[in-house]
Amino acid sequence: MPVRVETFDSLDAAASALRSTRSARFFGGGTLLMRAANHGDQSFDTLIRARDPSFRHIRSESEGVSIGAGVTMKEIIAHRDLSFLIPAAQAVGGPAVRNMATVGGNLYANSPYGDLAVALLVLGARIEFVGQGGRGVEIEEFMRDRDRHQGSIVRAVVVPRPRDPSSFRFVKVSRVKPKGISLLTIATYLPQSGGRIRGARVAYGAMGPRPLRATAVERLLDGQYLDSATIERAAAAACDGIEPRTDSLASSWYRREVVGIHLKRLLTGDRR
Amino acid sequence: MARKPLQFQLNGRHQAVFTDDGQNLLDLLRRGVGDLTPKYGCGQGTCGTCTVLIDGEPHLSCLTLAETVDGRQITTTAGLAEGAELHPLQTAFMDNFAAQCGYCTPGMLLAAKALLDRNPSPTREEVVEAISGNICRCTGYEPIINAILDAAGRRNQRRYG
Amino acid sequence: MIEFRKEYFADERDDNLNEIGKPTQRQDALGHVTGRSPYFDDHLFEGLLHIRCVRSPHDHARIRRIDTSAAERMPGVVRIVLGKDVPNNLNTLLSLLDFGIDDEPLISDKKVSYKGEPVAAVIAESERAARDAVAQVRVDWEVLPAVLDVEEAIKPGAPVVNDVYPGNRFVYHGKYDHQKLRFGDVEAAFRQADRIIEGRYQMSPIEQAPTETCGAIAAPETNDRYVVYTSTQALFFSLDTTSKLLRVPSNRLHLIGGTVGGGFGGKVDSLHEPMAVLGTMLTGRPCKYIFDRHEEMQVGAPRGAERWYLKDGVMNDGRIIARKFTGYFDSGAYTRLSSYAIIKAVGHLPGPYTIPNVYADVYCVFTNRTPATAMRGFGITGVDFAIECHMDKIAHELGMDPIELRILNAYRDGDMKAHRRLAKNTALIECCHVAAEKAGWPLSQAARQASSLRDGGGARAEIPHTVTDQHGRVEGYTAGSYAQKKRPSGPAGQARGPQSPASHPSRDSIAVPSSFDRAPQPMSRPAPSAPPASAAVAPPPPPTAQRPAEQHAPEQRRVTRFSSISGLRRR
Amino acid sequence: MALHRGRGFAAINYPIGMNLGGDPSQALVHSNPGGKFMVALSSIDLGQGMKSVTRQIAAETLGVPVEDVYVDTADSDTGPHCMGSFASRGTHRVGNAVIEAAREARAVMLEAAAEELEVDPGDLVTDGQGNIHVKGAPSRTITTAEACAAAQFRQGRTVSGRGIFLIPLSEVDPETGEQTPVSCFAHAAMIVEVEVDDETGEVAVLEMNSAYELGRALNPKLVEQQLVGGAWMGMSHAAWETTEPYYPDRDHGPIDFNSYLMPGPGDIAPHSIAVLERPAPDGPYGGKGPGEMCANPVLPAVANAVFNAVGVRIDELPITPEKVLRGIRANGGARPQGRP
Repeated sequence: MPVRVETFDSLDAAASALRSTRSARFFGGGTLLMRAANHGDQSFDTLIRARDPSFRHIRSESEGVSIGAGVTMKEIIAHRDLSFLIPAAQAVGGPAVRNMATVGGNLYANSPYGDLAVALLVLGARIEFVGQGGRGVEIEEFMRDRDRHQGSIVRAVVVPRPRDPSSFRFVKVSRVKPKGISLLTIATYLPQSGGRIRGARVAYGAMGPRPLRATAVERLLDGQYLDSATIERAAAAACDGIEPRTDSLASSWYRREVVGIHLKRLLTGDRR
Repeated sequence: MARKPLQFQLNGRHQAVFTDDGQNLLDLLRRGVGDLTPKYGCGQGTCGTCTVLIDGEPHLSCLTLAETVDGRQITTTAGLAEGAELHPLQTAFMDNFAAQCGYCTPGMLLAAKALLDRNPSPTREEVVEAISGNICRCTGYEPIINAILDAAGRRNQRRYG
Repeated sequence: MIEFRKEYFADERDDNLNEIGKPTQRQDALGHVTGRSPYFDDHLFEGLLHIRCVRSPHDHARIRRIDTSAAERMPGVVRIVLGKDVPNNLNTLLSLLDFGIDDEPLISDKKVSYKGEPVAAVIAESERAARDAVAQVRVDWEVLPAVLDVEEAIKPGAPVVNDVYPGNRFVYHGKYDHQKLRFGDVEAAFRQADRIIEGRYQMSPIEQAPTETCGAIAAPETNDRYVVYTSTQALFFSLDTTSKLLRVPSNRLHLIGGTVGGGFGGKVDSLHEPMAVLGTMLTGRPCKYIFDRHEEMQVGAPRGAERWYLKDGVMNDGRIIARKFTGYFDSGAYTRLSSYAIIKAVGHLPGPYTIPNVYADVYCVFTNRTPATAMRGFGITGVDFAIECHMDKIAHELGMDPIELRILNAYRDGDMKAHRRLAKNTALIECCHVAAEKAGWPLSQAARQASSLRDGGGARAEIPHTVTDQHGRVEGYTAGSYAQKKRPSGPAGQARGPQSPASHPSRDSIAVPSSFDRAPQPMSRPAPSAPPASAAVAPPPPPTAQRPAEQHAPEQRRVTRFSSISGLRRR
Repeated sequence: MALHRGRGFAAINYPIGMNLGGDPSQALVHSNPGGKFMVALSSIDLGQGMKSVTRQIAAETLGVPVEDVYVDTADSDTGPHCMGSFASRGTHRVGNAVIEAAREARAVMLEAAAEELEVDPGDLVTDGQGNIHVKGAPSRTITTAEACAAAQFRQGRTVSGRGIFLIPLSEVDPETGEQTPVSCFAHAAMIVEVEVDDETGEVAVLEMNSAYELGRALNPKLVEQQLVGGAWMGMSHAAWETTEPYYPDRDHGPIDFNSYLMPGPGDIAPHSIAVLERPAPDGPYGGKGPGEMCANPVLPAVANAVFNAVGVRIDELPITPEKVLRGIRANGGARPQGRP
């Protein structure tokens, strides 16, 4: 049966329609859902859209920048308050995809997609849902059981600004230049005080089914000076507690072998 | 199946058509409007042969819900030439033998136009980035990159000379 | 950047022509840059129907039952097509050339032998409606054990992939389970060699990946014919295959193509034309059948994988005196074009080198994967990878420069090749010279002085005494040919002597009739006579006993045979 | 960690056309009364330039400017039989068929001109600019347009020609494999320079230097298109592409252009090409066919370059970072072989 499309002026109306319609999906930029529809995905027969302007805002708030879930990668790259996210947004697809792919869609993308979400994960973004008051949920909680949120619409993502932009680093390793899907993606947020790392956050993309935190690496980095010895220890533990995925790009073995190398290169600023 | 009225500008011409529910823009342009210049390559957003410009920016028409272009400006390869006069990119693609089977060419031309309209004198790296979402299986890309740099040169000559 | 080195072979060319050699613009360039070149899908039809296939999720399974009742009730569904609806539901492409036995259904109805094999087709008002209905077709599968490795597939007791070839091997000449190449005596030469160097090489399966996927649109034409717009690479293969599968006289088919969005081999044996015409026959309406990209990647026939074992007998001075190949082409579930790729490969061995003793056994093996077909470099790319990696290995083990090793062993005008024809018009050595010069790769004076025009022929033109064998003999097949079709061919091998067991080559030395009917070679120049080998780089004198080359005079062709490389029937 | 450079060499030859059931192609050529020619084929242009190369061949043979000729491909009602566009047979087989058809049409055109000029057809030559004149007497001239018009309206001749080129089937001996596989061979030699990362196994192609012998280059720009694009595809087959990354295991087969890997525009390496032209005795104006063989030398050259760089033999394609890294680990580290 052909896919029905319902368009609403407000996100709240869209949210209630999404709740009340069986086998409906919320339509953002289309890079995931139109592909699925073109392929005849039988798991949904209704697409729900919202024209709500708030869906596309980029607004500075006390705790960070609030990015509407309908904001595209292109819009992130173009916005002066979001320059720290450019490496991650730029890593998504080619120019046409970046004009279409949205923040909200990236949160729901499965590996090897979802590069921006890896950055949002280390920066400790907060996910706000339509029609749900309060502070929403922390991004790792969202990532942990994302399917539970299939029925709700992400309104916005609030991203804390890194105190020192240089404390945020991002790299996407691909087989194809300049653009290919992720073999693995690494984002690190290592704020320092008194020269020591405080509150280290490290996240990977394409290592598991969705972006994940490298907690073993974080523990090793926390409270340390970012010197070569620390980096070596972190690189050695890069895959502790993680069972990397195997896909058409690389095996689990290869990802395990090289993730530490790429983490080390990212932390030492060795970008080749 | 619900059919929705839809109006937009296609290559400067006003279009008023009906779109089927859930129809993608590629299908609407080809079967609904009869503009056959955007090509189907994958329906997945991974090849770029269906690239069109929406308000001047490259989009994948196979992943664009047709009804979302209501009121917008769409450019396809059919709109590149002004009458009989080819766009400098088209001339450069010919002079550089940048097309073999020709199937990726319309998408390449539009990806390149979007770049040159915003950045008249791109570096080679910027050209490479601009076509990074477009697959070519025949040429090895080199002649395409050269053609785009060549076209940029001509446009500058035309502007200053 | 590109340069044309006109100084090479200048005396063999007249460069003063009017149009030839000019950098003329392509006739189709304007159409390409304006997006107006008409590919098959750029033809619009009112009331076009869309065909989508129900495909096997299993590598190997028997079809117990297909339930289409739910699918038939779906909105927009016009017709569901099963194997029984195909007038002549068994074919192999090269049967058009009397090469091979029909072994592949258009729509399978008994069993499937690869993941993605079609078992039903839905014809619907829209592509989406067809996809939705495909999802509603219920197939009751009996999953069978599958075999995916070529060497596993030919072991006794392996699952039978293709019932026409129970040994999971194509049958050549109605006689052998592989194609042989025999030239000289490799085993004797191995005993004379200073070293034996062996290797195993694996060519991966590769998708042609044209940006335009395979497809065709068929429509009723006036005069009770069918017009077909197609992306085929071989218009008459497609026309004749459609005619055969659908039992439609070929003059009722009007195929139009010729402007294609890349092919690279993947559109030589497409089955889109018969499927689209069948849809039109059954519905009376225009029908389009096109692969989506997912199908193009995993269901469309790729370049098949190849596995090659090489064993070389090498002298310490770099001369290669014997080369033995064992090759396995992974044909997937059906024959398609792999059987022919092996003929082409065997004619290519041992590569562009003059080696006095060459032996090859090459197998076309059936496995439970997507049938393989042609791709750019078909039959050659894989074995060239093996040969040239092996040459590098030899140079390394001898401590010799890899380019000089090639030049030393390179074939030259007048040399006898392993397929028993004289080499002419060769230029390998000159290519080595120029490539080395461009890359600043130093070569010895001796290597630089070598030439494709010198030091060939003479002893190198002779055919060595050749050892043959009967191993790999199969029963139950008879070679046929276009010429013999009219009368039934006799049982296989009746006139043949006793067969040796299929394990080891028999050592008896059969004198081989050394001339088969060969193609006339228009404008061919006489092979240069062989001056004494220059002191520079002495090409290898063949070490084994010789038989005179005179026996090579072209023989009067027998009755013209459309094909008899291995036109064969299952008895 | 270190980056290691290495150079690898490969040399190949390639059979032009095929030996299968006989290998024929046909062509039809005719002119309109204005002396403009049409070539009708059922052959296919896949992008390799079939329409363009046969157009030049027809113009050369007819003795008219290329603008006076157009080629129509692949209509089974109007185009005579052709096996198809594969096996590097297009230029060679179809080109020869076009020559035969164009010769026949040219002969009628010259007979018509001779009748108008009242001379012997054998004394006439074409200048390739649209004129026919008496050998040695350029003043006694007639345009091809006038000759074709006269043929049509005064003399009742058809300025047309039929051509077929057939390489008959060569028997293959079951016992020895004796056969005449094809009628001519193209050649190539290539040196590839790579850089290998010994921590990740990543291979970057830095430079390619090649020499291709293709028979006569009928159109140098079309030859360049094939060689540049073909070498890219060779790189791709060497180090990127496969439908079954874990062959013979069928899992994780790519389904799109994201998971089916090919070098992107940022991966391409400078490629310096030299073309040698040893005309094929039976080729159309000595042409062979560069379309397929151009990719072949790259695969082994890359593999050999990787060995030269780090001492790892990759004998299973594609040469992935994983295979290279496993090889380096098995050797206990990179073993550079030294610059040849």
